[in-house]
Amino acid sequence: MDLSYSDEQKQIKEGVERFVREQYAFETRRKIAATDRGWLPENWAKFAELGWLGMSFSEDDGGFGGGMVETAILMEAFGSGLVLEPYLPTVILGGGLLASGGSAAQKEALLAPMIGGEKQFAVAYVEKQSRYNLADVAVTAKKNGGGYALSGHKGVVYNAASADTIFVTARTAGGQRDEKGITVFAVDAKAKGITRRDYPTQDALRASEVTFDNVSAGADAVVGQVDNGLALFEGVIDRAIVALCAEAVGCMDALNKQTLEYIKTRKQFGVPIGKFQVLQHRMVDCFTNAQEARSMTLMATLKIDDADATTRKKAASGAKVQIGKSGKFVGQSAVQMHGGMGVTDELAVSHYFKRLTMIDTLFGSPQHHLTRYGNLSMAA
Amino acid sequence: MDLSYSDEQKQIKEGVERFVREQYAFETRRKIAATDRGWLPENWAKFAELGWLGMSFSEDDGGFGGGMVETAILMEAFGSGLVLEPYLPTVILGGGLLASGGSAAQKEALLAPMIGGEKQFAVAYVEKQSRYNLADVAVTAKKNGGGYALSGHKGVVYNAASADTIFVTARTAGGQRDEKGITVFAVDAKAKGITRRDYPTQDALRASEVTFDNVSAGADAVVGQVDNGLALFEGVIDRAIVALCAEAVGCMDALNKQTLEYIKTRKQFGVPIGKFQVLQHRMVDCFTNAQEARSMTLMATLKIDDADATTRKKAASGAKVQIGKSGKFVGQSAVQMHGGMGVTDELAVSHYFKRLTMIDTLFGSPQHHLTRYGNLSMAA
Amino acid sequence: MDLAFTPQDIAFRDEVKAFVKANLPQDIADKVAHGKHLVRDDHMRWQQALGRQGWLVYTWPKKHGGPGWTVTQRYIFENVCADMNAPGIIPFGSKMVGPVIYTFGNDEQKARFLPGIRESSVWWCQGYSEPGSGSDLASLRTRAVREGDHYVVNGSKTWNTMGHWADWIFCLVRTDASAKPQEGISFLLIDMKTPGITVKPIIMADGGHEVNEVFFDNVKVPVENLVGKEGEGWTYAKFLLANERLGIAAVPQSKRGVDTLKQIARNETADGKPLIEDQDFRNKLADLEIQVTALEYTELRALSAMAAGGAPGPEVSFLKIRGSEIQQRISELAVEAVGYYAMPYHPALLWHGANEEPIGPAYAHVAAPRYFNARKTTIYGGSNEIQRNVISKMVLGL
Amino acid sequence: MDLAFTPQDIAFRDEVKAFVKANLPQDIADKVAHGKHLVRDDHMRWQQALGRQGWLVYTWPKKHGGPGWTVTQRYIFENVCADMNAPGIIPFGSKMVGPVIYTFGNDEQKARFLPGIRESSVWWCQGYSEPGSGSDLASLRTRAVREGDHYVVNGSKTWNTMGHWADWIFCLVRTDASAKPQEGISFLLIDMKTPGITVKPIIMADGGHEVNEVFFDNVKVPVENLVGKEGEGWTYAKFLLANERLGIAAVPQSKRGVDTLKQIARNETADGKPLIEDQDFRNKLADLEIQVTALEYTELRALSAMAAGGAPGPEVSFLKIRGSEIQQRISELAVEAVGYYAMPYHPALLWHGANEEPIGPAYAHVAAPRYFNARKTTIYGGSNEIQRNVISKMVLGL
Repeated sequence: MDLSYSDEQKQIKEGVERFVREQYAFETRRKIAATDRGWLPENWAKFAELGWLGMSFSEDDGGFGGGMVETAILMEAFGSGLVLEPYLPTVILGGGLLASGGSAAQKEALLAPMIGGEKQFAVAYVEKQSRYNLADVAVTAKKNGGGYALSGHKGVVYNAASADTIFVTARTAGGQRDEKGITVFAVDAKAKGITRRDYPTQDALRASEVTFDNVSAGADAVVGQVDNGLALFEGVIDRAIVALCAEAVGCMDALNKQTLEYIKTRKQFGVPIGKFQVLQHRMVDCFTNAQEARSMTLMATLKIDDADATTRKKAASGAKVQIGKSGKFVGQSAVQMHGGMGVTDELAVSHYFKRLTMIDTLFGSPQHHLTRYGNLSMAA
Repeated sequence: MDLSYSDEQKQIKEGVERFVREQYAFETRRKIAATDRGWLPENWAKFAELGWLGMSFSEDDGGFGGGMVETAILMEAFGSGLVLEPYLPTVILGGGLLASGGSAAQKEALLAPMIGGEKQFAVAYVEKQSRYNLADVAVTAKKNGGGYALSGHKGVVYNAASADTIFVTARTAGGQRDEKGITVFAVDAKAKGITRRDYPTQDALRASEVTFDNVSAGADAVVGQVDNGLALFEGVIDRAIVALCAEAVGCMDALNKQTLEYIKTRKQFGVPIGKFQVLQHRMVDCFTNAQEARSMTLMATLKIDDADATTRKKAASGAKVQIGKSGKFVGQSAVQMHGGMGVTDELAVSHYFKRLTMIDTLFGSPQHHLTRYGNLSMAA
Repeated sequence: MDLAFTPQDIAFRDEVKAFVKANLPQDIADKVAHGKHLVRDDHMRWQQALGRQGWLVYTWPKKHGGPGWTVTQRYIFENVCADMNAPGIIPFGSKMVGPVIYTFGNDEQKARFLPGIRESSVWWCQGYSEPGSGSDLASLRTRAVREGDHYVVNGSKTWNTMGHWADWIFCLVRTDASAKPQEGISFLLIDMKTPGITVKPIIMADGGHEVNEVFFDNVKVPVENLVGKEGEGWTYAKFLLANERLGIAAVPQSKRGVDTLKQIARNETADGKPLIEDQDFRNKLADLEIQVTALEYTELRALSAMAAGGAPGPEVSFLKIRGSEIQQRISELAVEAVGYYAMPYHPALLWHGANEEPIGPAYAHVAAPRYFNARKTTIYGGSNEIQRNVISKMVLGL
Repeated sequence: MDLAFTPQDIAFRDEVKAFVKANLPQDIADKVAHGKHLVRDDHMRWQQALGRQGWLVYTWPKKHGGPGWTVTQRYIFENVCADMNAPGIIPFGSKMVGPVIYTFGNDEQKARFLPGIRESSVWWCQGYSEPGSGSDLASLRTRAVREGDHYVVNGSKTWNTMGHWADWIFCLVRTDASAKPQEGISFLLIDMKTPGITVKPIIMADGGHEVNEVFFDNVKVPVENLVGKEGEGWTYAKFLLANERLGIAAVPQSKRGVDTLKQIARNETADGKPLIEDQDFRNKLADLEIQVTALEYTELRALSAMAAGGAPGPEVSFLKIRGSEIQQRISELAVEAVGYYAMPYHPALLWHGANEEPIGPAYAHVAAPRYFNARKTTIYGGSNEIQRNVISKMVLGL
């Protein structure tokens, strides 16, 4: 049992923290968010150059053989600076699907150039009725000659406007919520029949509503096995949850740092408000919450590759529950302790709060994951 | 809309508060709890003499025509002094069953002498498996000539050892959790076939495990209608819940008073601990909780006789949820703010805490009533 | 003790319902029902309708042109208005400066200002907080220096709500720099058109513009605009804040909020069932509804005590605490209810009433902005920490 | 970074398991499993078995007779013992006074006292708190006056745990009344058989006797029983409290507590189904299990930092805060789980191990007493309010 970083990991940590420090000052981020894309190609090129895009992929897949620990190091730093570049949809989700389910040909055609920084991905799985049930899939993929025709609507697809390839969960068999009969497809984002409605999200990212109208996809577009895509997809989402938790830990630490600084300097009634015991104890609870979030994220980081599927799922859901609880407490407390300034667009605090709020929902609410954890843990 | 007490009600309030002040000093209560019975016949005689036993019964039934407002006044005062006399099982439960379901003969034989102070009651409805489901009744009452034979086990029957009559819910038809097929019987506590195991409870009251072995009950022992006893019984329990909430409000106010006094006088680090902002705010939240408990109890007191059954049930369950939440916060906070002394048997605070803890469970936990309230309130 | 309304109360409720039905423009009711933001004209149309009826200043005594309603009538009026999706009354005139003027102002001021407040022909705003003052109101630094028959005002105010729509502002200013913080403060009425006043928007976390900073650069204010005595503004300010705290529980709004949540939960699905049938979410709704009920009956108890002749004491502070916590909880559960569709940010629809198809259900895109915005409710009007300090000192004697 | 145990760790774990299996008397394991109270002899039998193995003082370095285990080995040892229902080690000797003696005591004291602690032939208790001192330890008033080769001790100590079973007590006493509160305090070792010592039981809310008041009436203590320097007792006290805080998280005990809760929830029924299938209760269990996991990994991070050479810093205070809150939550959920059968109070069974049939399920009658008793965990060892003050000052610099 060893919970310390290796020298290589320490170097990665220093590198990404330097990037955030130098390239992601809050006002810089505001400008990046206001660009058409909502993120900077120069930054993405740097990610590729520094090897961050291939960090967690095996050497065989053209990566650098890192794992979730390295991914968590990057994501935590991204969270601390509210980095806007689409690492999560492109590398963690799209790249993850290819790494765990892609054919040699798909890896060569899509994963390699993604690692090189030439390709962007989006993953379409949310539907208006589906909430957090990954098996609730109404989008259909009908056999069509040698291939398939996809039809239906997917919602809140992050990075769709910038994506070259969109990964879609579609129903090839079974009823709307059957676990069997779901297939993952990789379709060209420019394919005929795809229409998008793009919009910014509350936390300054970009997403789209994507409609598929008889979009044809060849048999070679299937990622993993036909009808058995759910396990693959759920596994990738569970890994993405751990990465997201690491991002949230970065957000919380940054927020606590800002709040602590604020209550040390902000004066009322002639003294810094940090002298008031009620705020002191609340600040202590903020730190405790962030520590617990970090501990659960560490646990999930180290267990997400466990041989036992139940252990992996429990790890992801347990961490998501903790991140939700801690993120809400830290975020709401930061705003409250900042007083009026905390509810303005001017300070960074409200932007961290908004990101933590969206993280709370992304990949399933804490309530959803508490139920999932409970069902996994209490089964006789 | 008028939320003020009438002059008569004010007099009742002063009377019962005087009784508690003069007869229920904490050390006196300790002595009363240590007696064989666990309560004082002299006190009971005084209850009768002061008209408290007949307070909430109609003049036709030999009472004084009061209602839930008067009952709440008494129960709140009893709560403030942790009064041990069995008012709840005898008057509220037993008397309540007779008032709303009893025949003229039963009222004459049982209710009248109870009001006179000559009869004590107990109500047996809890079973080992039933938890809070009043319809989960395994005790059977089999037709037996003109009457019935009762068999089975009832648990945690308050006041059974002192009772002259035990009211029992038994199954006369249907399956174990069917709402139909439950009948309420009034049986002589000394009847052949009844065996008891008596014990004190955590909060210094007395209860018993009661086993019925072919206990014969005549047809005239049926309270209300055969097979349709559940509605009658549930209605009485709902009224008892409101009375219990009033008792809890009395407990909370007494506890807050003691805690406030303690933190004003107890010194640490050279100052009264009530000067520490964290304790000040916690004390404020204790008072807020007690105020909310009082408000919900008032609401339930005024709605428990509403013409609409759903309104009545929601009122009782809503109040029970609030009392649970407030009682736990006030009780735990009182112990915490008293520090080490709060966890000793020596001070009254732990005894109030124990009573509030038992109240939390009695007639159904807050969780049980939250679910009940939700089902009543959210039905489309 | 009785919850039932008297026949007179019931007749009154019907009268109010009929009035709202006849006088509340449908387009405004729709905006309120869908949580859309109102523009100045929306507020004015409704408030002027109330003004013509003499109901806008419904908390005022008869002798100052109010209806002189009983506590029960006020309660009925507020609930009917909320139930029928009437906009909340902007408090700065009718609930804040109005009572100050008729309580502490002179006859000339009453004659000059009260009619415009009663009719809502004049829009008032508040000049209390200053950059850096926060909950420590008495630390204000805006100076008013007497020069002949004018005060010359210099300084700035912040968290000024809807000042960009206002005709007049009431301000706390320091007229004696040498006095102790709470002394030397005066209460001035200032025409927003006076030269030297500039209004700078503050953008909130939800992207909206509802508050401002107001800058005063040598603004000349006639001495007759001073309310009461010079140096006693703090007394009037506390009087005003006490009135503010009472309404701030916002019980009728929270009751409507819970109903809206139930509607959303009936529309949303989880695993193919309506969300309202989900045990966990149902528990949360039930718990919230019980919290609102507890608050309502707490307020009723306070009102009934007031009806019996008491004034709103410091205990009303906890109505503010719980009321604001509940408003936040409602907004939080709405975000939970709409799931992924809380994420799209739709400013055109949210702020500019653009005629676009919303992304996701119409109720979804407002959920997160309202949650972000509702964080202010535990901060403004004296943060909840301050409110707890007040109760601790004034009620508990700690 | 790796959670996996090394082959050596696994071999060690098997060795510990084998030892506990062979040396933990079954009757003791049963009592622990059913939450019954242990008598002095139960503790002694187990601790002396550990002592013979050299494991009782498992946190001690080799040179003082400890096993010199790694942080990982300690973790394994504690978890195996808890899993196998071994009683917790009474900390006063092995975890409190022992380290003080080998760190600050002289060679004579080490030779005289450490063997009895290692073998558990001597039962130690603690004389820290005093009536009225509470969390303000430095305000202690028990005096020790030097007279020739003795100190004469007068005063009283409270919250003295299991002193009625103890052979020796370590005390903080005031040897210089003129000095500042935290100075003039000394650390004395006192034989409980010394004339002038009386032990008075304090009955707890659950009816049990576990703590006492200890009175000192002209108790003569040889000067050689002074540890370290006169007047420096406060330094030793803080050293001791820091060690105390670390173990106080009680993670292995809480993990066992959650398992027990699950068993109860499988036994109990609600509407004919096992309680563990009740959505609401299952949520609460899941939430609790996640809290325990978060605490466990937080402690592992602290231990791994210590292994890398760090000492337990003030941040361990929050292990105490969360650990105690979790222990309380476990006891609270047990009460909720057993429903009505939390009500019967059964002292004969609870305290005197009477051979009676319990009322209701065997696990039920202990639930409420444990809940009442567990309230102490956020109070003793420095209340959680004090712990938060410490973190605020030492960690956050507020």
